[in-house]
Amino acid sequence: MSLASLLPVFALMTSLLAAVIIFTLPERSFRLRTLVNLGAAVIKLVLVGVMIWGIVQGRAYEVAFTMVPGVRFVLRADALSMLFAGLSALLWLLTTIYAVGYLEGSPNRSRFFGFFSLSVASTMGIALAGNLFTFFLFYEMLTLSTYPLVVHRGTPKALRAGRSYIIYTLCGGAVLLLAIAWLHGLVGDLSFRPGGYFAEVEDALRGPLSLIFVLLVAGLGVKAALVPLHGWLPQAMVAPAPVSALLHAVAVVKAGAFGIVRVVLEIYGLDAASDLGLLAGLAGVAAFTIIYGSARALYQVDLKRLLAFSTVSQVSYIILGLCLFGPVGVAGGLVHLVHQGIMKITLFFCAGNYAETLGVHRIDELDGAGERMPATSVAFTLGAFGMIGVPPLAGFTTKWIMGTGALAVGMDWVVVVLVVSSLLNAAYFLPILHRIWFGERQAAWPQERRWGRLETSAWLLWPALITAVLLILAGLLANLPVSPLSWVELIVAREVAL
Amino acid sequence: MTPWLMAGLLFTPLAWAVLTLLVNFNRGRLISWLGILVQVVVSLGLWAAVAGDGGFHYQLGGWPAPLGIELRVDGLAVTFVLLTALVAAACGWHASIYLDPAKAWHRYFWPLFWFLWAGLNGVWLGGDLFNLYVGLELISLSAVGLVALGGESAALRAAIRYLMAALLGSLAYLLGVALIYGQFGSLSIAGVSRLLGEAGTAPGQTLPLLLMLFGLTLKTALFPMHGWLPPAHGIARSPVSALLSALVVKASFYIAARIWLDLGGYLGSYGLAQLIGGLGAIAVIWGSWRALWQAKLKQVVAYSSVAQIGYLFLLFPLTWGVAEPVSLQAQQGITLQIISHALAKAAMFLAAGNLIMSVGSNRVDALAGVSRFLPFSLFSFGLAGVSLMGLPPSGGFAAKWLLLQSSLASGQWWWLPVLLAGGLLSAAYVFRVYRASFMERAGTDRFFHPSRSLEVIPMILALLSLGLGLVAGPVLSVMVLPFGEGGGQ
Amino acid sequence: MTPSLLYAFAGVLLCSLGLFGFIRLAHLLRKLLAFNLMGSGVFLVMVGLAQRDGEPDPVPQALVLTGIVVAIAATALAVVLIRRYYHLSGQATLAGPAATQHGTAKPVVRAEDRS
Amino acid sequence: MMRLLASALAIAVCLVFAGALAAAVWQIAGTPAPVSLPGLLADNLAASGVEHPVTAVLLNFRSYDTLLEIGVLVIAGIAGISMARTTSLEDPELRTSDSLLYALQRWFVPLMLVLAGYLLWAGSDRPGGAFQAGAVLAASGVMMRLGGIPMPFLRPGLLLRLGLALGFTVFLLVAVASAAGGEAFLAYPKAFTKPLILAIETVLTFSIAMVLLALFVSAPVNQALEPEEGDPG
Repeated sequence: MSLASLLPVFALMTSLLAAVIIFTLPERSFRLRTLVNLGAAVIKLVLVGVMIWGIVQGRAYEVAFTMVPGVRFVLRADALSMLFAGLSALLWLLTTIYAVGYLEGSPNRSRFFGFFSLSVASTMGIALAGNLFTFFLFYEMLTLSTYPLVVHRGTPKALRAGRSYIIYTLCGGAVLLLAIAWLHGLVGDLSFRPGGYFAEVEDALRGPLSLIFVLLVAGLGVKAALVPLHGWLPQAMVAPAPVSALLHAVAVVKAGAFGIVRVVLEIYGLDAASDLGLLAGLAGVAAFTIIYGSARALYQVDLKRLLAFSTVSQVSYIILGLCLFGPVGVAGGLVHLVHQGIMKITLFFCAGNYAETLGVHRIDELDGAGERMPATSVAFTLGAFGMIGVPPLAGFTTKWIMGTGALAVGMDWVVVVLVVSSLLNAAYFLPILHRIWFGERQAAWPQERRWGRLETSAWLLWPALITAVLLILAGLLANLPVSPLSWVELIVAREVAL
Repeated sequence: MTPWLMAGLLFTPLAWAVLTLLVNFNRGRLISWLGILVQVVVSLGLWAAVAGDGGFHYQLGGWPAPLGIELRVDGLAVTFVLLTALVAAACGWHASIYLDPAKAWHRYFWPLFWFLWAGLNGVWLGGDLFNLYVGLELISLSAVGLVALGGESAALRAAIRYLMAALLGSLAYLLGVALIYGQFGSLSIAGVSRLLGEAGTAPGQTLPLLLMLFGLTLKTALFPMHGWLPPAHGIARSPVSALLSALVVKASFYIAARIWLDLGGYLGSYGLAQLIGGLGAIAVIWGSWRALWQAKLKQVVAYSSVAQIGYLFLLFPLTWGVAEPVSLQAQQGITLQIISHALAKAAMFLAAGNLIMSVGSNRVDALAGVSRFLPFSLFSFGLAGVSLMGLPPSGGFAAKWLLLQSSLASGQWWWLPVLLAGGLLSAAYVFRVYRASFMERAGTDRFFHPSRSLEVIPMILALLSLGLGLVAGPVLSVMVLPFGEGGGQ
Repeated sequence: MTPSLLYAFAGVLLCSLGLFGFIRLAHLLRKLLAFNLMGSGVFLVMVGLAQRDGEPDPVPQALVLTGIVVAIAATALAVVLIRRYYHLSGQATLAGPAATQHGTAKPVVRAEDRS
Repeated sequence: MMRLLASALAIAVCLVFAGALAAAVWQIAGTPAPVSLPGLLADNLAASGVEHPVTAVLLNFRSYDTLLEIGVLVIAGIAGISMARTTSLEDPELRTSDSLLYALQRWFVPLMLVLAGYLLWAGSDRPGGAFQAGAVLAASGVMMRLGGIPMPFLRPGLLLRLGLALGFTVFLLVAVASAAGGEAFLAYPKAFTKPLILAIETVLTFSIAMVLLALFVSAPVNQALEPEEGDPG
């Protein structure tokens, strides 16, 4: 096979090798570790860029070999996988920068960064997986490599959180394995392909296929935090801020959502899925999750827990978009995969900054944070507005497209859901913004740290600002060929044959 | 060429046993390194030879069966020979550093180690029922000797218990052999199965099969006859535990499987197959459950062996009265399970030994804060754990996948929950150890770094078991090689 | 019903007697004796069954000789273990916990003298 | 009550076992064996180089079994002496000061040695052979022990280990040498089959006696404990 076709492998290897090297590095060699981290991240970004370019040219990169008799290990770069790969590659770079600053001087750093790169490698593998089997392989690898990050602090609280995380995800994995094995037994090794395999289903298979679909969604739904499988997510907030950012914006939650996308679009196919009456149910679950998550977020006092519940709700937009039967809805869902990532990571960066610089964790401690940390607060505000869906930010684009998609297929109730959830978003974000900007500071900050003339460490500040800018651009320039939206339209053109 | 390979395989271990018996521990260490090298080379050579041009029958003393003893050298046998070479080499290497030369009785480790290896090779290649019995005894007695090495009260207690179980098992097996010989006048498995295939002979008895299987499953510690295993494997020195868990229990299972595959079709029954499979299933759940509640690290690993061995017995229901491809799939799955468990469990025991040496206690909760020091051993333990949990890309996962497939294909869906629950439970006890190691606690500075090579060995094994899933295809293709005309898959 | 078949049935009897002893007796030495009884039974079955129609069959005789040696080796080893176990723990059965218990560990020292 | 129940259960198990076994034996006895090994044996006996078929089977046709069997014996010996940690084997428990025993020894020990030699030699043409001879030899050794006659070669030292290994080693060497001579393993060159087998039997006798005796005298007790890993040393 040619060197070009190995690109997916290289993209995977960059972070894998980084992980191996970092594990072997001694704790104190800070410079070298940072160098390896950032170097690998940059290289990966470049590789992904090259692949994206190639795919625009119509090339396809695929590596495959038989792993177990009858099962192939397939790495393939197609338009859809690039959407996720690009997102994770970009955000890995930013999160790494952020994490370097965040963990400065704390113990167990080479362990942390080792597993950090490992989990990014798994995410990459999930993005590039060419069939369900390969997908599952990296899906479980992700579970294992994120556990040490969740329990990183080693406090009883962290260990409890890690325990429930591992129980949820492993049980989900078991269900997923059962479903995949069953599907494999029925129809053999299915590599992802646009339009799926079950355009016409003979009646004998209808029952099993529906059941398998339910199992698949249940297995993936655990990571995607579909209600009622979302229990681990708020607990996992004890993890350090960069980890939460990674878990929410890129790695875990998105892996689940992405898996559902793959299954619906490229295994079952939209038509078959809706024909089996599966999408309606999924849409119901997604809608309920959206409302439920936002409603729970209203009552949180801890900033990160609030963000967690907002994630629960936001991720289901992606799934809801899928269930809109039409290309437009799918486009809305897919583009939200990117937009939500950027917005949510911005919010987490800012939350982390507040916690690191001012020691603020609770919402009611945020009074007057605006004048103490203007840049961070601006970024936070942008992220919040994006979530609410204020034009012209990224979130607005998503919701608009999804709304039109829903109307196009006559599912007006979805629009209601969108509106309600936006109102709820506003209801829990605006009070925070009010505290930040207009709140009066009485007491001193819980534990403040000074960083010279900057409001906080540059390592912490810049990533937040960059993502904030990105989320403006993603909305403003949505119609430029470089925007996520146009990429998604390319995907939809290829996936959902019209 | 092949005769010399066979000689190397069967006789160098015996010769080395004698040599090492005559010298003290340190000299024995040097001699053994050489011997290990020879063994690995020879095993690789034989494996390559069979992979190249198929298996063959080897007549010892030039006397053909049934008069003489005939060895069957086929793909499966050489696969296990190679596995044995790998694991035993690792354990021997580890032991040569791990065991304390100052203790006079450690010199006897080497001869017992070599006799054990000789017995294992004999069993993998054996095709003669009685010869297999002698081989089993060779293995059992040297294993007991290794467990009792040092002769401390608790160790003796475990060793005696082990010995009693082994003796009962081998007698039951021998009784079965006696009946078989009485009926057919032949001792070669292949010969007997040929006779059963012929029309003229009277239908065979089930009792001989029952007796042999009972004896062998007792030696393999199938639930509910597993009581002897955890104490023996838990109390022995770590390299010994590794050998025992990785290889010794597999030997008796291997014989049971061979007998079942050759004679089970004629002498077995659906009920018997399901019964054995059911007991295996219970062993999976029960063993993992007990492992979850052990206070001592090595007891956790030992009980996990009980559970992992339970999987193997799914071979019996999944190969009885099912279509040929399904049966083959099941056999491949079990083979993978044996290999990956051997590698992973050896890695786990060796790593556990290092961890115990590091924190100076064999309790699980004493591991608090170990992960701060980032010892290789903890990683090795974890990676081995991944294989035991059956998570990708480990060999354990490939095995579980094949078993899932064959259970689905044979319509025996009731094994699915066992396979899945077993994986989750093993995850539970492995993560219990992780958890303990991640716990941050003051005063974890009393921590000793074992020498590098001690840490590298389990890592190598763990990585092998982890990567096995990726190369499962080639490995299995050798195992299914037919006799005579080679190559074909 | 040839005499050698009679041997075989005697073997059957010995086997089941030995089995009973092996199951029920707690004292290790008795267990061991029961095991030997069973062993002799097995050997009788082996020889007797093979020679049921009168003429001698040297093969099972040889096998039995081998079996006897193995059995003796095992028995002797068992006796050694049992004796030592008895002297250390004062117990002649496996019932009850092992007698030896120790205090707390001194890891660093141990670790050094190990490596 | 519980014990009664348990024994009742055990009895039931044993009865069932006996019944099933007897039935199986009876049925098997009813049908003739399809393969007649004795016939085959008789045909090849000439080639084996020994007159007595049992010895032929032991040391030629199934010599691999015998090799491993001696191995088992050696293992037992090793495991046994690995228990013995004191260099002095003068275990007072094993001492009897019985004058009659002394008197008997003077007569018995030489007789037993002769008997052992005879058994060994007889092995080639009628029942008997290395193991029986070794057993008798060991028995005489046991008597000497009981009489408190010091046998320094039994101290766990090089001598003892050499003695344990001797027979096995010779057997092994023959096996390998025969291969070097171009034959298959354990296939004795036709010319020296008989002398080789006799030589093997002789050394085996000594080793067997050695092992049994070692197992008898070993396992004297001392309190030197080997702690479990992780427990304090």
